[in-house]
Amino acid sequence: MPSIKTDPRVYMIAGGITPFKKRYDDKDFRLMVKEAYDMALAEVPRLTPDRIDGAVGSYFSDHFTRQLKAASMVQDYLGLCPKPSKRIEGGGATGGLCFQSAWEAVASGRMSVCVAFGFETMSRVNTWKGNEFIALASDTNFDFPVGGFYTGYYAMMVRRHMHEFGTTAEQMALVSVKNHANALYNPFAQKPRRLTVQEVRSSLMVADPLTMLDICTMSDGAAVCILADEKSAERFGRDPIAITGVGSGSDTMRMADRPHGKVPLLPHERAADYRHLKYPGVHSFRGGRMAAKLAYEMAGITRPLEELDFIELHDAYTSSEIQTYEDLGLCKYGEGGKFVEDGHPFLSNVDYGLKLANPGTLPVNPSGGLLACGHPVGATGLMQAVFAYWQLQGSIKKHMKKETLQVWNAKRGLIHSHAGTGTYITVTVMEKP
Amino acid sequence: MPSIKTDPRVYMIAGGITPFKKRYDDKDFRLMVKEAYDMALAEVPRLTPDRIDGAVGSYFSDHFTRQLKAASMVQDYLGLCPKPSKRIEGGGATGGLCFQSAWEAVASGRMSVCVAFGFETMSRVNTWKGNEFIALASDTNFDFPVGGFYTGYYAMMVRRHMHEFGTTAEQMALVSVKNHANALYNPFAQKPRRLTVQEVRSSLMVADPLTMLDICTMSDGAAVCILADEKSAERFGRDPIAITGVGSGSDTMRMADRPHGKVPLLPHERAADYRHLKYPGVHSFRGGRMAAKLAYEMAGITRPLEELDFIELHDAYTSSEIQTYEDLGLCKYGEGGKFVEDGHPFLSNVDYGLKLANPGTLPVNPSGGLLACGHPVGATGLMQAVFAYWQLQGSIKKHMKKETLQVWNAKRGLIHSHAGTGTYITVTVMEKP
Amino acid sequence: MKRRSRKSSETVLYGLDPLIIRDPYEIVYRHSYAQDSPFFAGLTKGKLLGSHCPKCRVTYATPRSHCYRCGGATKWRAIPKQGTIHTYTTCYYGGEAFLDETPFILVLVAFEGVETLFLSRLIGARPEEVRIGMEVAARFSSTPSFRVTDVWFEPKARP
Amino acid sequence: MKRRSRKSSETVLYGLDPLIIRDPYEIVYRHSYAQDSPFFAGLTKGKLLGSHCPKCRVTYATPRSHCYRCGGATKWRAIPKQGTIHTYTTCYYGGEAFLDETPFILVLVAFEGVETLFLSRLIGARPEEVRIGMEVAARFSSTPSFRVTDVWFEPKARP
Ligand SMILES: [Zn+2]
Ligand SMILES: [Zn+2]
Repeated sequence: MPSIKTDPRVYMIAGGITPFKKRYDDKDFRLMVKEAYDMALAEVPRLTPDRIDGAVGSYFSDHFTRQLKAASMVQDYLGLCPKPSKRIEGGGATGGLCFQSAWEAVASGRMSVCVAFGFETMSRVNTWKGNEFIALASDTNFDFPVGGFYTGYYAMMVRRHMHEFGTTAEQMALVSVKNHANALYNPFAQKPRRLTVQEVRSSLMVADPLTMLDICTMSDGAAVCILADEKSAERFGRDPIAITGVGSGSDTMRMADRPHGKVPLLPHERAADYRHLKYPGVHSFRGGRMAAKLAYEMAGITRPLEELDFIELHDAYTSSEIQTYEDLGLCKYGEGGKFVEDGHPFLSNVDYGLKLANPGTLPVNPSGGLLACGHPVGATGLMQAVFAYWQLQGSIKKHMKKETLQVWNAKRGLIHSHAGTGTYITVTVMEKP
Repeated sequence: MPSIKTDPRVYMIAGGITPFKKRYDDKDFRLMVKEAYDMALAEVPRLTPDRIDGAVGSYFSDHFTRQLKAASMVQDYLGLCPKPSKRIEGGGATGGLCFQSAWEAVASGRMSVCVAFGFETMSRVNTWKGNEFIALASDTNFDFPVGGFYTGYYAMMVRRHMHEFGTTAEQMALVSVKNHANALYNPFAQKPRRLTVQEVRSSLMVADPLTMLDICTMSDGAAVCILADEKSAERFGRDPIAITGVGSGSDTMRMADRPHGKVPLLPHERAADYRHLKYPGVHSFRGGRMAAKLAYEMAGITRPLEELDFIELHDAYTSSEIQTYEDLGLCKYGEGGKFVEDGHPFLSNVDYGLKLANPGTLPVNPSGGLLACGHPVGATGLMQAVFAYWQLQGSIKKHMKKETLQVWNAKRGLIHSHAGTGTYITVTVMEKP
Repeated sequence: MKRRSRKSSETVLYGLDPLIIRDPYEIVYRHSYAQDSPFFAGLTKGKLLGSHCPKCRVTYATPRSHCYRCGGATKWRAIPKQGTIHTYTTCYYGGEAFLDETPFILVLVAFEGVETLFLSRLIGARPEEVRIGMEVAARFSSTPSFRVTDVWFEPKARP
Repeated sequence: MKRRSRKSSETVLYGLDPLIIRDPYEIVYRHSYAQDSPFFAGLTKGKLLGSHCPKCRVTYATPRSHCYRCGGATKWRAIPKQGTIHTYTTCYYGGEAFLDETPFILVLVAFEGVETLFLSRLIGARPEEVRIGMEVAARFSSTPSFRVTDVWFEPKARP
């Protein structure tokens, strides 16, 4: 690994998203991206098309898109030909990987201004076929035929987490209550909803212990981020946000193959904390820890809970949000359930109908996350970047009409994208310059 | 576009490939990549796994692979978890884009050592279904239903090239003769063969004027390149090769949408050369010209014909090799047919059974190219890098047993990867340091 | 608790060493033409609708609801039903879906006053008769399939 | 020169504005288990074959022909036919291919002396009976489908 290098700095200078919806019948993926792109361009009127050096696109699967090499149709539709372009894919982490690829394009000195675009159109098949596609992203010889279903895989993961650490289904439900309620103030969200723990637990059981309200939904949607080097950020950006840390990690395709070893420690942790923990097993995401470690090193973060002001993380399942608190070092491994129970990841100014001991220590998914915003795979990781960008600009009110979700005086945020059972995970740190 | 920056330099320090074959029934894509990876690692015994910072993988389509998120299974199989990883895709240019993504990972300072791996398993469906998959990478609303077939698209492109410039089918056949004959000396090639122009022209007509011998075949295969920064190249490499220029371009998905404008000029060209040429139309690859322009600028190349010692380019069709001579500025637009007829891209020491005026000016596809080596899409662009690496090391004899294909005193080579009708194209320049 | 589906017990074996099985996969899409719908609806009415950018004064033969020059929204505009062949080929092979239709002729058609081309099939001509510059006319299916193949071209009738 | 296939004229319409059509797609794979073939052949003989790395002295329950620790080739080694449940779930929904089999129980099984786990179905237990640590035994199909579902687990018979 090279010695940490944060120069030349890379900035996000604009972002755009479509609302995420169950279905856009009247717009194909090209047009969805175009709308997000135009929204982003409107933020940087001085950025004429000739100043854009190229693009990176992301979507999850040829199966959902019903079109191979679909990213080249978007490049075309945006009027970006003959500029450089490519597609990035990494399951559910596709959007996060795309964002980091745009970072690489700029940090490498190859581009001064790079567009990252992502989309997914999941409405062209029914929900259960969609679940089948997603399951085809598990080992098709050993995992898929057994009853391939990612919710089943995550259910097994959290079952073991509950066994190891005493995590409860009610703690998981709190994540659902939080994220759905946050989304009430986010006009881009697909499923805003006021819920109780009881409602989450008594909704349809999908794969024990995960109910329908523990799981994100499928969506159509698109998101765009424009990244630039320092000079171009100064020239074209109105309120650029610096990208100060990028990290990513991976893990074995089959959960069955996850090893049992030692926890890779963050600066504020000690080996003694985990003397008896076999890691990661199936209860934790080693790739998430790796991603956090690399991003924190680059950004110079040693006490994440204190040094971050908010987090947008990949809560495809309520359980994975809890597991991710631990991977990111917001609390020790095993304490994720208590972390949410104590109120830390809630917003302090939103009424959730709950009594919380310490609300707002470090808001997680103030936007509503995947659970309530939706999860059009290739767009999701970029959507997180757009929400983080607004938080750090202090422009939530401008974009969401209400300022309820604005984390006050937010200086540094983290975004986190995650693929099936943790096979690819990205962590990116963004800061007010 | 940023001012050109070639520091920190990125090096290729190892490469490996499987032979490309019609079918590997006894090896899945993971094992094919593993064999190429082990071949690469054997070249750099001092490079222990802990020194590898991450990987970038490439394959073309979920359809061929019968497995979504397949690159994460390779990451796993190579023992590279939990390191960073992602998949790159861009149709036929997938491998070239992957190589450039690994370059970005290193040039950005994010990784010191990055593995680029690529593969395709095209044998799990019949040839015509395979052609159908590839055609699904054209617009599925407007192009595919009409009789989607990429050979048909390229046939239309070269038909217009013939109309504009007088290019002949016999000139195209010369490309086939050259590349199949070169492959006689390359033990990794799938289809080495001594041919005559007459045999090429009289083989089965696929889409007029392209015969079966004008077209590359489908293949199973894998390739791996290991890239490193200067310090790691010095430390681990035995004979590293510098990557001095990367460029890429794109064009509209539908050929029907290609505009008519002016030729983007290379330094050695003048506007007057193309006073009456409507460009690119469907006869030329604007994305290829863009890629060349960017790569030449970074590498400081102003007279490509004189300053390059060999080229490995994407000859999926004999016609596209001729069109690519022009995109790369080896000759003027319209002179590609004459360029091959005069013998320039042939090797001077191979007997092709032809009388050639100027053989060996600038050997193109000394390896045999896609036409004779095969085209397992995600591996192809990386295979070109491996062949170029050997050429620049002067290690062709070591790897191919014979030294026939060694371009003597090769100091600088170019590799070129290309997606359907030129929708994505990459150009990379590699040099002896 | 059922053990496994009946389907899977009907596996067809292609080989034993290595073990090779027949493995079919099927998807049914509910495919929307979205913003391009008027074009396909137009075909059923014998219309060839292209896109026009009022700002750039450019007409696109194959529709695109945004202009690739200026990025603005385009308007629908009928393009001529007659044009000339810009380039062509005869396909003697093709993707599996089209193998039983070979040989067929593909043409890119150019239209007067229209910047871009249109990909279609040419019917009613033998391969050796086709020429660049040849005049052709659009024909429309009376039993539409709601595919782009609802239109094709034929050589323009000799006067 | 045929104009277009008959199939396309049978398009099913789901909507008019926008235009939405039924668009099916099918692929038949000739799928090879390649280097993992002995595992699937083993199932037909009532054997559960894992992989063993002699250098690292590690046994993998789910086969992998190369060791992820040292990168070396592994050898085939039978793993125990009895194990314990490492974790589990009951799926009440699933991917379309498995919807008609719900509810079903998924288990990750751990084996004595084996580093990694094995994903399978648990048959013969009610969801509320399943526990982490529960002893289970492998059962094999007498009419193999050459899929990983040729093996499943059942609660170990009480003595
Ligand atoms: Zn315009
Ligand atoms: Zn080992």
